[in-house]
This record gives sequence, structure tokens and C-alpha cells, in this order.
Amino acid sequence: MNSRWNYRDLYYQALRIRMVEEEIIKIYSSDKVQSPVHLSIGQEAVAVGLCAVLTEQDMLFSTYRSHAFYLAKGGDLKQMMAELFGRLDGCCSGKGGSMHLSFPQVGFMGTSAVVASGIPNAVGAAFAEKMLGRGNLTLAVFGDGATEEGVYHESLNFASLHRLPIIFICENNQFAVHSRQHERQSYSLRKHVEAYAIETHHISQGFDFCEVASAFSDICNDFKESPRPIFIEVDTCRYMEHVGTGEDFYGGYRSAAEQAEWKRQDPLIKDEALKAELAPQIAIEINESIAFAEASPLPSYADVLKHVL
Amino acid sequence: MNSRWNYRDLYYQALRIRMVEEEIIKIYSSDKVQSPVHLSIGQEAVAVGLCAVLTEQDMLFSTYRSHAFYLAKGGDLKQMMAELFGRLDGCCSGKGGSMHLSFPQVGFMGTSAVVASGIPNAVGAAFAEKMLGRGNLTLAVFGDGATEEGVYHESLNFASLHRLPIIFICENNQFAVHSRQHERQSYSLRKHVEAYAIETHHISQGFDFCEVASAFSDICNDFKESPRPIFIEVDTCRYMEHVGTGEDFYGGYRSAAEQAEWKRQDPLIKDEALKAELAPQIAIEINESIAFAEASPLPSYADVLKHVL
Amino acid sequence: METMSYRDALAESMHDALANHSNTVIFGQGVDDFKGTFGTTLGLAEKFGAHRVMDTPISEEGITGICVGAALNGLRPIHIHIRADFVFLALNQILNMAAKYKYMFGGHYNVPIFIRAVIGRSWGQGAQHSQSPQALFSHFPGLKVIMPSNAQSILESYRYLLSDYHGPVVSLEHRLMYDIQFDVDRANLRTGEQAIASYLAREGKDITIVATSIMVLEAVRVAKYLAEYGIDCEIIDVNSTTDIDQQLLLQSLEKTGRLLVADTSWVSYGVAAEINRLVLEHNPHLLKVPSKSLGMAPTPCPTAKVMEDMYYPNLAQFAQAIIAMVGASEGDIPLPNERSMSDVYKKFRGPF
Amino acid sequence: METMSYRDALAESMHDALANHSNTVIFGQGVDDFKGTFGTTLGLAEKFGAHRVMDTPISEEGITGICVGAALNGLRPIHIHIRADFVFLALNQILNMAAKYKYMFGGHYNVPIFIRAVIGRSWGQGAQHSQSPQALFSHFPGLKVIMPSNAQSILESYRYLLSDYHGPVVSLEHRLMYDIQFDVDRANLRTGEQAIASYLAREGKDITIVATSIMVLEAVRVAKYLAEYGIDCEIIDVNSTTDIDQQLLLQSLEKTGRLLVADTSWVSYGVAAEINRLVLEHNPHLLKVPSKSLGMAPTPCPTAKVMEDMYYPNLAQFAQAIIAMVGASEGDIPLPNERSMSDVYKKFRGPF
Ligand SMILES: Cc1ncc(C[n+]2csc(CCOP(=O)(O)OP(=O)(O)O)c2C)c(N)n1
Ligand SMILES: Cc1ncc(C[n+]2csc(CCOP(=O)(O)OP(=O)(O)O)c2C)c(N)n1
Ligand SMILES: [Mg+2]
Ligand SMILES: [Mg+2]
Repeated sequence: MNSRWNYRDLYYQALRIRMVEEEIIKIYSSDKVQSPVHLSIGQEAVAVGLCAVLTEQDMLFSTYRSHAFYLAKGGDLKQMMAELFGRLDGCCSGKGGSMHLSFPQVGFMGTSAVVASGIPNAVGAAFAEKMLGRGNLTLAVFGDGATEEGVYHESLNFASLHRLPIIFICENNQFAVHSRQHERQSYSLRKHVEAYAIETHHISQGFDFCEVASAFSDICNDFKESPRPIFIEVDTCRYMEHVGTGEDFYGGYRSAAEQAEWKRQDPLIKDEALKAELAPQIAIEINESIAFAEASPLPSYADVLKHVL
Repeated sequence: MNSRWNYRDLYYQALRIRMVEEEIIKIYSSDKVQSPVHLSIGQEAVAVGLCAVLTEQDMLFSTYRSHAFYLAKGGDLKQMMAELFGRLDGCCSGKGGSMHLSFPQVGFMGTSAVVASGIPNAVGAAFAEKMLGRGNLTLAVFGDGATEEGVYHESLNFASLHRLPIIFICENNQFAVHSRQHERQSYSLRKHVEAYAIETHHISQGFDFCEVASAFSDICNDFKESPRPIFIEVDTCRYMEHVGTGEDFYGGYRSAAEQAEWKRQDPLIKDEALKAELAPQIAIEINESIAFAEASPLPSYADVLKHVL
Repeated sequence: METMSYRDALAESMHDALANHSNTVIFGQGVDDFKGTFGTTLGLAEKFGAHRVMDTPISEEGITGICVGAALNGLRPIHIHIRADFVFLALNQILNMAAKYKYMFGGHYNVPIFIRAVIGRSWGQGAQHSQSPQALFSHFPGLKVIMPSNAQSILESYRYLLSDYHGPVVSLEHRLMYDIQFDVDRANLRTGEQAIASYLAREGKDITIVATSIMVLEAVRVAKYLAEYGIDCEIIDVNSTTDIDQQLLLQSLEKTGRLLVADTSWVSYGVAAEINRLVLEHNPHLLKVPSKSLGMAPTPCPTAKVMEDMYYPNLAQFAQAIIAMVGASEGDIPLPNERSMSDVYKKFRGPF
Repeated sequence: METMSYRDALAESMHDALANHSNTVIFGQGVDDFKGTFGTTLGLAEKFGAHRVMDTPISEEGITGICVGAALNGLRPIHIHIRADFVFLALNQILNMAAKYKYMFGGHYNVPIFIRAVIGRSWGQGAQHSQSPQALFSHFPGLKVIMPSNAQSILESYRYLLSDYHGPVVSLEHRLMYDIQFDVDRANLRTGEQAIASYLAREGKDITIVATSIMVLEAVRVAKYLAEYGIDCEIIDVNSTTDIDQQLLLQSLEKTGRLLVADTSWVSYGVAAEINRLVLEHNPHLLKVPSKSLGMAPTPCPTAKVMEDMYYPNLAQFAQAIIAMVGASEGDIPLPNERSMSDVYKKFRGPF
């Protein structure tokens, strides 16, 4: 483990995210959360490692698979839970739900449920950042599948052409819903990006938050010397099904064995001692967030009509 | 000059296209052609060289810059002229005009005035060709600017993924309207395409129809051995403005000197003797086509309402 | 009589299209997976081959363009979207290419592509998974748009449009109906253009309800409810929003003098607007009372269930509107007190 | 009174937006070239810098998404399309993102992007360079759509929307008006929301013509023509299709009892449909005669001039419709015999 990062702190972050999502699984059958949930279980270390390096001013745009990045970036747990419960105190007043979390106070700029749609938005934010002469980072986070959309090509081209201060993060879990990457893509991700004269990096240990943070921190230091578009592919593994609360192999498209190698290295599974130590405190926080959510008022029709224009 | 091709025949084709467009320029001020015209003057050798290798069953999809490929592929001149004049005997009954020529009898499958929109159509035709077990070629012809559209990325990916029998032809005249390529593109065209595992070729002598035909013929022979997506960049030079009938340097974005090198090598300019010999016959044909167009009936309101569903 | 779910009617239609036409192909994300597009393409890749039932990259515009090109060269592609909202990425190919290819080239081509897209609330879909773009498509000449409201309609319209019709079609399928069982009368399947015609779903004399998709079912429910209180509703199932039967509409209104349009989308610039135009351009004195329109609230769709329930019209609002229009006093007729349409129809629970 | 062309009003509005707001930027293909978007952005790159007036790659969806993101981070982007048809490539970003970003996230963000798109016939544009998508955009909550019909409207609405309004806007500018000179009354520019309100373009008592964009000018021409024959037309300029003033509409119809809608797009599911809905939902007895609607023929746009002239309504058809509605007999009033609207307005000749 890399000593530049406090293993315990990052472990805590990652465990917190996992426990939050495990709690969501537990309560999902109660229908308290009545919207689709795309879980990040197995992928938490990516969000935690990256966000460890970021400030609250740095801006991050991500996807419907939003919980991990929301929490890692510093979004409020209570407000997230209230959002999932469809309450007025939710971070988006109940209008967003699990697929549309946002917490601008900490630079968590929004998540789109239309694949790849947030990528150009991040490029645009980086354009503004550069034009306004400010120095914060902008991150576009997306999955491997998102690279198949045309707008990805357009976004890479524009970012490179104007040498914008943006970091593209591709969380490669090798699946889009139930389709494997090689069934959908004729290109290798990084070689393709390099054709746009964009520098690429690869973080293969996506299960290891400290490794992710270290690698990303090096990249960011260099980036700050010379702001420019950078692409980082982070390998990771989805443990649960694409959407919903089931395992990711019950459909037969994937074997449990395939995940075993990842799980074997996953600190949240391996380091049972630390888990045992930290879990109780997190459990309390989660319970409080649920209590908060349940106590929060339900929106009214007047609320439905707000925020349109 | 390459002996595999009859220089005189191809010269005739190219000269015919140029003279047709020069005639269009001449009559444009009479308002007989009341629609935008995107001329190919300077680029004729590309169309002529490529189409020399094709059969009438091979399918070609191209753009609003349509005259050269329409004629080279074997589209009827009289019907083209009638189309430009907005007459019922036009190849599209007057509904298409200069930007939307089509002549399915010879595999000229249509032209779109929305940049890059025809590219996936060509890929789809190739898909059908493969699925139906037929062996004709499909060509997607487009400009350098079209490669900036997202759908280009999607089309390349799909064609490669399914190893479709399609040839992508990028006519690189280095301009999109008044913008130079480097102001719009962060990638080099062929390197970018290669990222999709698509084989690329470069034909730099786009002014030389025999060279184009030879190079393309070699590629096609190989293609027939092993049908697969292939990308060919053909360098060429637009002599006239993007749309309309003016020269291409009056706006100041481009100098006449820039074109001089191309013009110096242009057989249609260089070989005055052959031109003098062939021109009279072509002029007669053109005059006949204009007479045909002018004699053709005007469409009625009943015609407006036809062909919707 | 045979009963059949909407889902099974879709599955049968997909199967038959592949079986009856060797040039039919199905494209779509996940069409070959173990969920098979909510069960409507299950087993088809296995039976007809992966080359005819193809999973696609996430490239809506590109795949639509590929379908158009394949159609120009002899195939009959079906392209499936699990949400109509995703079709917005493909609108250039649909509106600028598919809808115009035949016309632009003077009739040289037909473009038999069939786009299936799922609409409708189900489970906290939110703003980007809930839209119902029939008005958008229906504004553009060159397309046919259908909104089947039952299994019989699916069998009829899909058979016709996938066999005997040769232009681009958009079919909007409501997610909440997939699990519903419908009566199917195979002996009397409508054929030809009749297969997509508007029709009387219920006869009545007091009010004409013009409805699309699941709102036809809602209309039937409200009609049954109000019948007990002596209100007799006539219901027209629009069926195809591009082929509204104006005669049927006007005849009905001549009888009832009252018009309520119930649509699955927003009211402004929607089906309600078009229906009102058809009426007012024909006869300005047909209605006894102002028309009314039911649709989504004039906002993007909120995610929270409690807001969703207010966002979509429910049975009580439906009944209330009718009661007010026929001039019955509300005091006399209790309003049904269901909270939510989805509670009524839904057999499934999350995620989609 | 000052006169000013539509083009100059656009150019001034672009200039002022850049001059008054350091966070305004202009994106678009060719905005910095020597033609300067039909002369409306000429010289601005030189004056305000290439970083603020930027030529873009041919990537409509991407650039729109970039505008949205830039707006979320403090800029006020203007995105210009020389043809509204090209905006169809960007509809996902407009409909699924820009129109919903504020709502979806509970009001956290504003998305002040301003999309300028050129509509309208000019010179054999054909099916893919002629569409007028106001109905499409206006169906989706979250957008404002304007269709300025004169230079004064441009000055008013652009000033308001580019300074004091903070949501996404689509402005549809009619190509045939660019060269027309209009009276401009700078002392009385409407401000605030009034800047985009519908207004009475002409008072009259016999018929209400509700018009958009250049059809307002056509309405004024036909009104002048018919005034000589004793027919007194009232004209409402809708101005914003998302903010139609229903009161103004109803008051006018109470007076005239006759409704003719003249729009730049197709009639079905268009502005005419929406206006008819607004009337019929309010009062079923307002009209004395059936309403009429004028718009493009129900087909894609043909290219040939002679077909274009039949495709778009002309002055004779306009007059004929009114004459029929007011019950004058056609024999008494000769029809104007212009062949084509574009012959009247056009100062320019090809290519665009
Ligand atoms: C434009 C669009 N098309 C299709 C979908 C349906 N869909 C939701 S998530 C998803 C897969 C995305 O895969 P990837 O980008 O790898 O992200 P992951 O889910 O693996 O995190 C698809 C196809 C969508 N939401 N948007
Ligand atoms: C989607 C779209 N955006 C913009 C335009 C306007 N436009 C017409 S041609 C053109 C340039 C295309 O350049 P290129 O692809 O290099 O072809 P060339 O004209 O050089 O043959 C542009 C931007 C369009 N027709 N369609
Ligand atoms: Mg993935
Ligand atoms: Mg070019």
C-alpha cells in the first residue's frame, strides 16, 4: 500500500459507500426507494481514489451509477438518502432520485441517465474554466460503453483542439448492461484516444484506492504544471447486476468465477479486521441518514411545478 | 500515366463533368437553377478515377457536392439537368435538386445535405449486402469535415466490428466551408481510422484520374479477395467557393497561389489539345441536356403531394 | 376468447416478422440478452441467428442510419429502444433521412424501418426515462406513428406494418401495459390500413374521450366507474397519431358534444392540440362545453413516487374532469380514490 | 423613426451581448469567417477575440453539450446554426439535458444557453434545409422558443433573454427577413418578460390572424390588401411559441369570432393545433365559422422553385381563406396574383 495516502481514511470512505449501497439493497424490497438503482459495489475504490486528490472546487460530472462518486466527492449522505426516498430534503428535492444526484457545493455537478451525455458538459465546464482564467480541474466520468456514442468522439476532438483542462475518466467494468466490451467496440480505448493527441494513462488496480489515488495524484501534479486534456482508463469490476439489487451473474452472461479474482484483492473484503472496526460507526451514520430521510416531508404539487424555467 | 486505364476515356469523363459545371456557372445568373449548388470543379478526377473501377451494381452514397459522382457513376445527364431546372423529368422529379441527386439504376444511392448523414446509410447498405449474401461493393463518400460528426465514429466502429464490405472514401479538400482542417480536427484522418482496426490508404494525386483508378483498382482487387472495411483518403482541391459559383479565394481565407500547384498538374488544364478535341462533342451533349430540361414539364401540386409515404 | 399479454403480443409479432420475412432483422441494445427487451425478443437470436437479432453498440444515431441504409438495400430492420428518450439521439436520421428519403429522391426508394420505443412511467424513471414523443414524430410528414393500447392492436398493426407497409414507422409501447392480459380475437384481426385506424373502444352518448396508449385503458376504467352513476362515455382509441380518423371523431362529437383528450405526453403542442384543431377547423359549434385535456404536468418528470403520482393524471382527476363537463354535481358522485395509476397496473417492481 | 434591417438588429444584439457581458461567448460553424453568419457576427471575433467568437468543428451535439457545460460553469453561450435542420443532431442535449438540468437537480443550476437557428425558404433549400421546428421545441417544458418577426422584436427579446433570463432559449430566425428594413422605436423597447410577449400587430374587427415569424408580415400584407375591400383583419404576433398570451387571443376572438392561424411549419401538431386547443378549452362558442390554418403542405419540402411556390402558402391563398371566412363572395374581391412569397421579400439570389 502506498504511504502517501492514509489507507485507513480511504478504506473508511470506500467501506462507507459499500455499506450505504448494501443498505439500499436491504431496504429496496420495502419499496421505500422507488426508482432504478445502479450500484457501484466493487467499483468504490475508483471513486474514492480519484476524489481523494480533488478539492471541492474541482468539478465532476458523472452518470446514473452515481452513489459512489457523489459520496466520495463529498456529497451529503443524509440528503442523498432523502433524495432516494423522494423527499423534499433530498439533494435535488426528490426530483432527481438515484440516477440524478448533484451537490454543487462540493463540485458534484450532476449525473445523466442518458449514456455519454455528461461528457460534453464536462468539456464545456472546462472550457469556461479556462476562459474565465480559473484553475480548477474538471472531470468527466463515464463507463466503457459511453465511448460508443458519437458525442464522445466530438468531445475528445474539441477538448484536444482547444487543449482544455479536463480529465476524462473511463471506468472500465467491461460491461454495458449485459454486453461485453469486445462485442461492442472495434477499438482499444486508449489507442483510440491517442489518435486525438490526448495523453492516456491506465490504472489497472481499480480495486485499490491508494493505488488509484497515487497514480491520479501524479497525473494531477503534472496536469497542474501544464493543464491539458488527459484520459485515464481505470479497470474495475461490477459485482452487482447493471441495474437493480441482484448479483451480476444470475443471468448466465457472466460467471461468479470471473469476479473472484477481483474480490480476492478487494480490501473491503480482505481486510476484515479494519472493516469490523469501522463498520459500526458507519452503520450509525447510515441509520441516521435513513431516519433523516424518513422524517423529511414529502413534496407537494407546488413542488412538482417548481424549477422548470 | 498508367496504361491500365484509358487516359482518353477517363479524361473525357472528367472533362464532361467540368464542362457541365462550367455550364451551370454560366446559366446560374439566369436563375434557371434555383437551388444552392456545391461544385466539384477541381475534384472531378476523384469521382472519375473511383467510379471507373465500379460496376453499376456497386452502391455509392455521397453528399450535396453531388454532380461529379452522379455523372461518374453513370447517372443520366439529361435527367440531372432537368432535376436542376426543377422539372418533372428530373432524376428525382424536381424534388431533390442539386443537393439530392440519385440514380438507383446505376447504384447512385442518394446524397444528403446534412453533413455525414449518408455515412451510416452506406454502412447499413453494406450490412444488407453481406447478410443477403451478395457481393457488391458499397462506398461512402464524404468530405474531411464530415469526420467531425459523432455518427462517423459510430459508423466506423460498427463497420469494423462486423467486418462489413464497405469502402469509406474521404475526399480531403482540406476545407469545410471556410474552415481549414487543422482548425477543426485534433486527429490525423488515417491514424484515427486505424484505431478502429480499419485498414487505410492514401491517394495523394487526386487530380490524376488514372492514378486514382489504378490505386483504387488494386485496393478493390484485394478487397474482393477479402471483403472488409477499408478507408481511403484522397487529397484533392476545390477550385470554387464552398457553395455557389464564385472562385474560392475572393473571401480572403485562401489564396489563389494555394491552388496554383494543383492547377499546374490538372490534366483538364494541362492537356489543352485533348480538351480542344473532346470539348465540342461534350458541348453538344450539354446543350441537348439543357434543351431536354427546358422542354420538360413543370411539376404540379399533385406532384408536390406524391411520394410522402 | 383467447387472452394474451401485451408482452406476448409483441413477442409473437417479433417472432412472426422474422419467420415470415427472411429480410427482417432486429437491432437493439440487449435484444439478444437473457432479458430480451422486457421479454419481447427472448429466444429469437437463438432461433433465427445472431446475424438477424443483433445486440448493438450504444450508438443510436449510427444504428438508425444503418437501419435506413439496410432498408434501402433490401432489408426490413426493426430497431428497438428500451426508452423513447434515447431516440432523441437518433432524430437526425429519423427526421432528416428516414422520413424524407422517399420524397427527396422522387419516390425512388422505400425505407421500411420499424422503430419500437418504450414510453411510460413505471418505477421512478425521472426526467430522462419517461418521455412520450408522439407529437414530435407526428409533426413530420413521412412517418407513421402508432401507440397500440392492447394486445389485439399490436397483433394487427405490427403484422400490417412489418409486412405490407414500406415506410418508416415509430411504435410507442407503454411499459405499464406489458404485463396486462387482453382479450384477443384472432378471427377478426383488422388488416391493411384498417389495422392502424382509430376506432371506437366504447360507445356512449354523454362525452367523447379521445385517448392514446394506456390512457385508453384509463378511459375504459373511468367509463365503467361513471356508468354506475349514469354517465355514458364514448371512447376513441386514436391508435395512430399520424392517421387520426377525423370522421369518427366528428361523428362522435356530433352525438356527445363534449370532448376530453387523454394523452400520455404533455398537453401543449401534443395530441390534445391536434385533436382540438381537427374539431375547430371543421365545426365551431360542435361542443356544448369547453374541451378538456389530460396529460403530464407541464414540467419535466420528477423522480419521487409521490410527485410522479401528481405528475400523471389519475383516475380521480379523470372522473372529476368528466363530471364537471357533463354538468353532474360532484357532490352526487364520489371520486375514486386511487393514488396512482402505476399501483393499479403494476405487476412488477423495480428497477425498470 | 429609425429603420433597421433584421440582420442589423441581430448583429447589434450579438455585439451588445458580448460587450455587456464578459461571460458571453458565441459558438458556431463559420461565426468568425468573412460571411459572419449571414452578416450577423461580422467583425466580432476581431473585436472581442477568437476565444469569445469561435468557429467550431461540425459537431452539433457535442458543441451543444459543451455550451450546456459552459453555462453550468458561468458562461452565457450563444450557439448559432445556419439551418434549424442541423439542430436535429443536437436534440438529445437540448431536450434531455438543457431543458431538464435545472429541474432534474431541484433548481441547483441555471442553463443560460441561447440557440439561434435559421428557418425558412430562400433558394431551393429542399427537404433538409427548410424545416421550422418551433412545435417540436415548444412541446418540451424547460425551453423558451421565440420567433421574432421584425427588428424591434429582435432588439427587445435578445436584450432580455441574453441579459436577464437564465434558462435555455431557442430563437428561430427567418432567412427571408434578414434584408428587410423595419421601423425601430428605441425609446419604447419592451423589457423584461414583456419583451417576448405576444402582441397585437394590427387591430381589426372581422377576423383574428394569429401568426408566427414571417407569416406576421404576410398577415400585414394581406390585411392591407383586404382593407381596401372593407375587410378588417386583426393580427396577433405570437412572438414566443412557448409563451402565447391566451388572454390576448381570447379577447381578440371575442371581438372577431374568426380564427386563422398562419405558421411557418406544418399544420398538424403545430402552432395552429396549439392555438385551436387554447381556444376550444376556453370557450366552445367563440367562433362564428370554422377556424383555418395556413402552413407548409403536408410533405417534406420539394426543391424545385415551382413546387416550393405551391408548398408554401402565398398571398392569394391567404386572402382567399380570409374572404371565405368573412363570408364575402370571392367574385367581388380579386385575389392578389403574386406567384411566390420569396419573390416579394427576396433581395438576394442564391446560393443560400
Ligand atoms: C443514450 C442511451 N442509450 C442507452 C441507454 C441504456 N443504458 C443505460 S446504462 C447502459 C450501459 C452503459 O455502459 P457503460 O457506459 O459501460 O457504463 P456502466 O453502466 O458499465 O457503468 C445503457 C446501454 C441509456 N441510458 N442511454
Ligand atoms: C449537420 C450539418 N452541419 C452543418 C452543415 C453546413 N455545411 C454544409 S457543407 C459543410 C462543410 C462540409 O465539409 P466537408 O465534409 O469537408 O465537405 P466539402 O464541402 O469540403 O466537400 C457544412 C459545415 C450541414 N450541411 N450539416
Ligand atoms: Mg461499463
Ligand atoms: Mg472538405
